[in-house]
Amino acid sequence: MIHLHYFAGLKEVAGKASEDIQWTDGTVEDIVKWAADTYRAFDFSAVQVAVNEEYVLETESVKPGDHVAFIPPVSGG
Amino acid sequence: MIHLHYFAGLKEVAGKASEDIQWTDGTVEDIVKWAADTYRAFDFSAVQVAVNEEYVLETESVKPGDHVAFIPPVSGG
Amino acid sequence: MDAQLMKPFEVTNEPLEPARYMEYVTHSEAGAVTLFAGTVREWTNGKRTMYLEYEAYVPMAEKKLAEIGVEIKQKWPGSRVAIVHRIGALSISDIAVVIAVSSPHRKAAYEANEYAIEQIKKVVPIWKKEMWEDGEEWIGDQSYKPGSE
Amino acid sequence: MDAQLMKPFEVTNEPLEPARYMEYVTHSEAGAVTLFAGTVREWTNGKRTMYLEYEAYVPMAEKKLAEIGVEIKQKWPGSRVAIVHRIGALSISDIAVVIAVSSPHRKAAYEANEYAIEQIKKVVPIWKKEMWEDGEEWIGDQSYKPGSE
Repeated sequence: MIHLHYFAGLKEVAGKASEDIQWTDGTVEDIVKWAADTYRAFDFSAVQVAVNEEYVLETESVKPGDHVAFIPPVSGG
Repeated sequence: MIHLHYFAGLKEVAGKASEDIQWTDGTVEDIVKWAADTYRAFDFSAVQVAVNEEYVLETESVKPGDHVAFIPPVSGG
Repeated sequence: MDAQLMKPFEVTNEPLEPARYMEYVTHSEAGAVTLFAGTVREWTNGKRTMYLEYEAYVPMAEKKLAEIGVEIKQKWPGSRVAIVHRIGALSISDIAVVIAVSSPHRKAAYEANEYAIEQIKKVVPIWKKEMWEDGEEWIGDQSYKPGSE
Repeated sequence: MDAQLMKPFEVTNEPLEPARYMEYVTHSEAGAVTLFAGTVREWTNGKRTMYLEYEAYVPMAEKKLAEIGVEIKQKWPGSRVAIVHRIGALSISDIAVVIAVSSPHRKAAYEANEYAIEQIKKVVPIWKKEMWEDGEEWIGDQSYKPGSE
């Protein structure tokens, strides 16, 4: 199982701020694919992913228990 | 008569913050000469002059009633 | 101010008090303190903002703010830094972000402060939603991918 | 704060309260507020400062501060500015000068603020005397003649 975190527009499309999904093995790219299939109304093209609160590349592997956050372009300040 | 204003090191050399001197006609240059003769312990080479609270050139004329301030290099901030 | 209660890198729902952060960074070796406050502006390109809604990935955002603080201390030795960002609903003129930097000399205090806001706008997971008169919109710089440097 | 009591360009013997000037420049069209505080540093080039003594040609200094404010509004449209300088005896960490600038966008707020302190150091008739452990000295940039631009 992994923990997914949604923010801003994606949170609105998903209708939730987080959810847990079953996961045994795979990369960040696989999870983004899953999310894009699940939340088709959201454009993932500019989204970065953070695993356990650090930005990672799409090739990074994700292990059960990880926190995976989808980070749309930020706009703080 | 004109009103002279002294600051910082010049005030210490003159032993006063201001004084009035008799004056009928002349330029800023004349007054600087008078001050340099009067307060020989002070180096006037880097001093600017303000007449009535505005920086002026040495060629500016000074009229009775004017306020003449000797402005050593400033160091505010 | 009780220094114990002070978190120098924080994301909070509470209104920000700039003076606290100025005091926090001021010390005997500082000759210059710069403070930046990002405030909610009413008009942008002819559109009227009613209010803003800020959201953050709080634990990661606080970590990233602290990382910016570490970078600044490395790039501008002798600096002290506090960076705080407010989230939730903000009205016109409310302060969204406060950056306080002290440094022995002024040039560093200006540069480090500006560096902080630029980094915030690039890498800190905080999002702003503009609530216009006629709609709403999540704002994001679509041209920049955080972490892609 | 009572705006009536607020002089945005002032030379004063009283301690400076930065928050007052931030509030003064903040308004609904501002998206960024920058504040600079020049503070008394204890050590300079290995010499220890006990305290500082500031002196000003007050009426001319206030006039020059106001002129800097006018220049800023011309160079960075939409800015609001307050610049105040304290005189008298200042202890370590006391604030000697406060510059507050608001602007629609942040770049202008930083630039205008830095412009103000640079102009102060060139043309505003204020002088600083360093009181060291072993003596005292009036500080002045001997290389620059105010008014010679």
